[in-house]
Amino acid sequence: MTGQGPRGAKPRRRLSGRNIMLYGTLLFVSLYYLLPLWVMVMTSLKGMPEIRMGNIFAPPVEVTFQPWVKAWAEACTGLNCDGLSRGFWNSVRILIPSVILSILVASVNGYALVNWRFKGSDVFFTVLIFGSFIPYQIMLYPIVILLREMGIYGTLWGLVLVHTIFGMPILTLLFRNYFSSLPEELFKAARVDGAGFWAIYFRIMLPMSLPIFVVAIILQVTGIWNDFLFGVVYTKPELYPMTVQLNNIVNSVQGVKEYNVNMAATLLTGLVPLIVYFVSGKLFVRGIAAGAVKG
Amino acid sequence: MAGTLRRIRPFRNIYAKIAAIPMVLTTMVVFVGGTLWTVTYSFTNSKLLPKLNFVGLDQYERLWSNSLWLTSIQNLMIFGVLSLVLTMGLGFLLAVLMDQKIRYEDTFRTVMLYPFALSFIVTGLVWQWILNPDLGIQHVVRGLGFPAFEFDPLSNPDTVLYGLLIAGLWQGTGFVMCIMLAGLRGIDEDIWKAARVDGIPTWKTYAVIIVPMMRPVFITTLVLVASGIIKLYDLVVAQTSGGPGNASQVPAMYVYRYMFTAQNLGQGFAASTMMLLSVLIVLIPWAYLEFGGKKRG
Amino acid sequence: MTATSISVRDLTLNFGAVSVLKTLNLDVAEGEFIVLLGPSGCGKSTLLNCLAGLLDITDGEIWIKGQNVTWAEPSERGIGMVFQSYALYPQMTVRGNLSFGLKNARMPQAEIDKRVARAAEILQIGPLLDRKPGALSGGQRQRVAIGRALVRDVDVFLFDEPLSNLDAKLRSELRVEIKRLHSRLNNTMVYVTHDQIEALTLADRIAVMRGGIIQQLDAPQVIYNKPANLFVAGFIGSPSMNFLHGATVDGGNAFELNGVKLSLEGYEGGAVGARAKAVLGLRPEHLEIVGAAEPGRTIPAVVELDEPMGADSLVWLQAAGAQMSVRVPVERRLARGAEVHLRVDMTKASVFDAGTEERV
Amino acid sequence: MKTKTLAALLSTAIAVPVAASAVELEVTHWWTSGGEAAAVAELAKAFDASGDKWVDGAIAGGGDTARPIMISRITGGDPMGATQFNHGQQAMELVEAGLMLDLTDVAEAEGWKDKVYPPALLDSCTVDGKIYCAPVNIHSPEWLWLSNKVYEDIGIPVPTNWNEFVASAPQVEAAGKIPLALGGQPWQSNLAFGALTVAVAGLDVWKKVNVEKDMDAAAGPEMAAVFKAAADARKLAAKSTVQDWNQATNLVITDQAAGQIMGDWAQGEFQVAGEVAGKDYTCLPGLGLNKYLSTGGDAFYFPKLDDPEKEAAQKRLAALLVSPPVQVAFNLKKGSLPIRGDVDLAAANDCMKKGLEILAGGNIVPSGDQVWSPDVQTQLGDLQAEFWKSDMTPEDAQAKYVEILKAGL
Repeated sequence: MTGQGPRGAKPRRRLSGRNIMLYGTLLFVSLYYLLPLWVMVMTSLKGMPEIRMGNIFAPPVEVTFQPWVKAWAEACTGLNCDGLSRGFWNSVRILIPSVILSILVASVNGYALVNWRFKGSDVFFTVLIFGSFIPYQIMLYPIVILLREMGIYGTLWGLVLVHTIFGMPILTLLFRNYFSSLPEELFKAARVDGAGFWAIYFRIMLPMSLPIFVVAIILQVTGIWNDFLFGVVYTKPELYPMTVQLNNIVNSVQGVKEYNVNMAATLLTGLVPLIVYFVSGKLFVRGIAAGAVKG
Repeated sequence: MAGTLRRIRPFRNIYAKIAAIPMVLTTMVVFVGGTLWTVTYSFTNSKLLPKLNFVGLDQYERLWSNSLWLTSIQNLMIFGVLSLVLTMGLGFLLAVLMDQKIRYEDTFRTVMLYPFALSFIVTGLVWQWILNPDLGIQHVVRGLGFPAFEFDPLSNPDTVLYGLLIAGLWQGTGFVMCIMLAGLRGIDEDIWKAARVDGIPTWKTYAVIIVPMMRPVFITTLVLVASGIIKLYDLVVAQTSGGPGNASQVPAMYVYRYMFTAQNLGQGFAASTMMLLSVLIVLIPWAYLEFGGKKRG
Repeated sequence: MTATSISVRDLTLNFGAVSVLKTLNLDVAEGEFIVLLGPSGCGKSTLLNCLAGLLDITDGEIWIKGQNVTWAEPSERGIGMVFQSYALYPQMTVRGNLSFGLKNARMPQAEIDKRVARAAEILQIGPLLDRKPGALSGGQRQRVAIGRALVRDVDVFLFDEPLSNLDAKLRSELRVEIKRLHSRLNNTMVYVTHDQIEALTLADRIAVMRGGIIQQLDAPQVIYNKPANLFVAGFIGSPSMNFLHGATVDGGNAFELNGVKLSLEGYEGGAVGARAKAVLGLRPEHLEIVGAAEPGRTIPAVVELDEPMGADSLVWLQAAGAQMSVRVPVERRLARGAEVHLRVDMTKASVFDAGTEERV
Repeated sequence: MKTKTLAALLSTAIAVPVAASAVELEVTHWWTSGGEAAAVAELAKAFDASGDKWVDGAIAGGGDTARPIMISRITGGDPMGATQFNHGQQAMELVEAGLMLDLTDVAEAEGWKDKVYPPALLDSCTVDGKIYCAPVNIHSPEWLWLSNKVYEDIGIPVPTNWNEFVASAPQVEAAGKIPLALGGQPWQSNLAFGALTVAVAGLDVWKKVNVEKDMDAAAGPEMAAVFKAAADARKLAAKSTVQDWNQATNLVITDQAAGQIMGDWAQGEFQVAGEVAGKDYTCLPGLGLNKYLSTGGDAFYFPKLDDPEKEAAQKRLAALLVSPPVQVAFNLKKGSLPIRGDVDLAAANDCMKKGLEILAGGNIVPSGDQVWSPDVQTQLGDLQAEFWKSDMTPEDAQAKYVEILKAGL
């Protein structure tokens, strides 16, 4: 690989030794990444007898969608036999306000930290970063007390607040990095132009921040959609998100583990974040470039 | 006269101050308050419910004489170092490969990134399955005509951490790769030209010039990866439940078990406090470097 | 002098333990063009940001047009500001950029249109009004940035190194334009730069700054000819002033270095007094190369090399243990190693105390 | 059909008048495996039939997953209507903190004192003379479950006790089967150890160690024998790779493993799989050695709600849970024993009858849940987890065991 700068001229020959190495490695790595997905999809399309006999990597001999139907609409937890469908809309109801609020708060934080520094803002930021390292289990109890004192324990808004709080550290870090990469003089010019805190935020900063917002949305959609602990501890059954059903399907075995249903349930639960990734992958990288690169 | 002017100063930038309230409240009430609360109750003998019944350092003495806690810490250290080095190293290497003007970059990137969208519970489950000797890789390879083949990392206390690592890396490296790739793309092209003119080999350019230039990227990645490692819980629970035996126990599990299973909150809080302390030990030098040396204005 | 436009009183600014501006005082007359000049880190941009209200000061007061604006918002100070990086809002058109501030001030649309049209006419950016900044060249962008200050119709313009990002040709063009603008609008301008040509050409008065302190505040010619101290003397002028280290002798009537004695007769600073350590500052154009020694008026020197610069030529010599440069007509070529004498025009020289670095 | 008869029975059995409008009561529990879910369904059916509404809050993953949720909900001030808990010390603090509903009036009206058997069950619900929980079943973990078919295939008789089982293991292994199925989760090896303690060392030693807390006995030769037996079991279970208890049971059901040490709830799984006790499988209470059973079990606690209507419903549910028809229906499905001696279990199978006999004979071991704090139990569990999955010697394990008990005195 020596002598060939990665930004140099286009590779001369299609099948140079370097290219074989390069693409060979990438393909091998891709195999590692794709293997579990392959196993999940294939298994979810098999019947139980076939799973018991065969090889988990082999494609199904007889394709069946029954596991998907069962995972979505029929799998039981205790008395409720309506599968994941029960929690899907709850997850959506939790997701939307949590994503919006957490991103709004974190982006304003980042903006304030960069452009409106106040005494001790660095200290607050350091504490926030510290917060990102705190295992959620540790904070379970104090948060229960906090929510109880605020009188929103067990409500949707309580959960939204928890997601906002725990999303804040990493998101604030990203927004802070992003906003500090924007020219400071723009901000000054806007102040001379008489724009206040919010006017600058909405009129100047927001229109320039699409990539980092995409990153934030992806991170939050993934994190909040996949959350199990907060959803189950801070709400009650009528608000339980989809992951609670997933846990119940996967962890409550009726004699035999129904691997095909488990895999279908897993895929169904992961669908929303996966779609978000596939749709906005390119913007994600651009946003990461802006939000993480500048330190 | 200056006095009257000075007095209106707190009301300057009033909106900025209002906007900072959520952050200030979160940091002070939740992170600082919650931490102090936890530390306070770690000196009590609280069981199921927090009670202010102080017992001095008893919980800590017990904590450090508990072999499970020591095992947990050791496991986290081993897993953490390996995971940190490999995630960053492989992430960087993959990013370098992706930066070679390759075709189908989008496809490769999506393939590497998608596991990040899945929860640790799912990751743990799938890999538990693939690594299961009766179903997964071992089973298949034996079926291919290698009956002596053995690959069963999760059942052996000596290898279980590597089993966790396989799954952890699968989930995390793609994201790190993306950040690193972004960092590589942010490097001035002239640097490459200069290095080529100087006749520096590519690998050396990366090692000596590019990596040091990407310091902020590495720091951001470090924060993200390290915070994930310390919080490690879901993956272990889903993949091994801390087993076999206690071979894959981690501190967060210890905390959880003592708080809710053993109903010894005091012990759980003492363990929490030690975890928070270790975070502080890492974080304070970082904050000092980040804010202490830099002048504003 | 006319009425005071800007008055800075005992302004102090600290960042933590670091003192950036130290009890600074500055009065700017109405319609005056003040240039803040100094090396990077001298506090000139910081001072400008304080004037604009973009930085909160630690102590002191700022008055603009008779109002105490120490704690006023930037937009309430009656200022317009132009930045080095232009700072145009990328998502708005040129028209949007120009009218953003006016809209924030809730000005009626008709008035906004009128002002934008006037600014566009003055700066000749009419055809660009509906373009986005990304589609403009550097020079065009800076015109728009100036336009943004212009539409505000304010009495004070603040420029923060507005020409630094432009190439040499555009820079000199826009420099002239700014001067023309000043003579047309006749408002107060405070202009920050590290480029002494800009300072000397534009300014009514220059404030040379270092370490958060104004070293000298005077008309360009005074700054050039009678620098207040060694720093100003060295900073202004290209090539910079020759410094000879020696002592003043004969009760302050002569300067002596390495056995060479120069009479201080004609020195405009007046009585110098005897100083064991003093510095004699001589600009390259105030020296003349002569063939024969004139006692008390010349220094022996040896030619090292000459640098033709188009209109004239710079000759570098070794004289009395110091390196010196002399400006000569370009036709005059001197061979390397030639032994010559330098005649000093003492009326244009400066003498500094080596200890205090002040001009005496 | 069954529901109808149940409902009819209920309307006569319950003294509390049925409210005009249905009151919704959220019930949290971790009963999600096949047999368990079927048993819960009986409770819900009965409660719904009595005119109220059972809102099911099942959380899979066992007590460790569910308990934090319950505790958080209760301390967070938004509790459920009723929640499953194990007997004993687990809920004590919640009761002491005044967060639980006092059921004494229900207990008196229903005559629990005379009916609940063994009385120890009610004692562990009692704090300061007041009753705070409704016991629903008796669980005994000291059972060895054997697959008859495995032994038939090898051609040897089904073992009748633990020693025979160990002796038969080489032949089982030679036939390519796993001698002992054991799930990987720590609590299961802990349970196996508990069962071995009573079976191998006998009740007297057990009582000395766990009730009188005699540390010399804990370090004595009888307990050493128990640790030896555990080491045997460890060897026999080496090939078992499943995690959950019911997967292990499934190995026995599908004749891949010869036996499993598991509580009586395993019976529910055999039943769901359509197996018949005595014919398809054999159960040995007390591992066939010392036929004693523990009387731990599950109970329902009722957090205090500021709603008199709900409180009335809670009390109705409490009464219902203990009532004979529900006891029968529930325990038949669950495979556990009823908490009262006065019900007719004609429908009970072979294994349950064995259990009932032992209970009636008074061969009762108080459950570990009731004698040691959860803290000590967790540590013992951790020790067992390590012991069963490593090559720790029985001697070392015993030494650590004594150490943990001493610290918990």
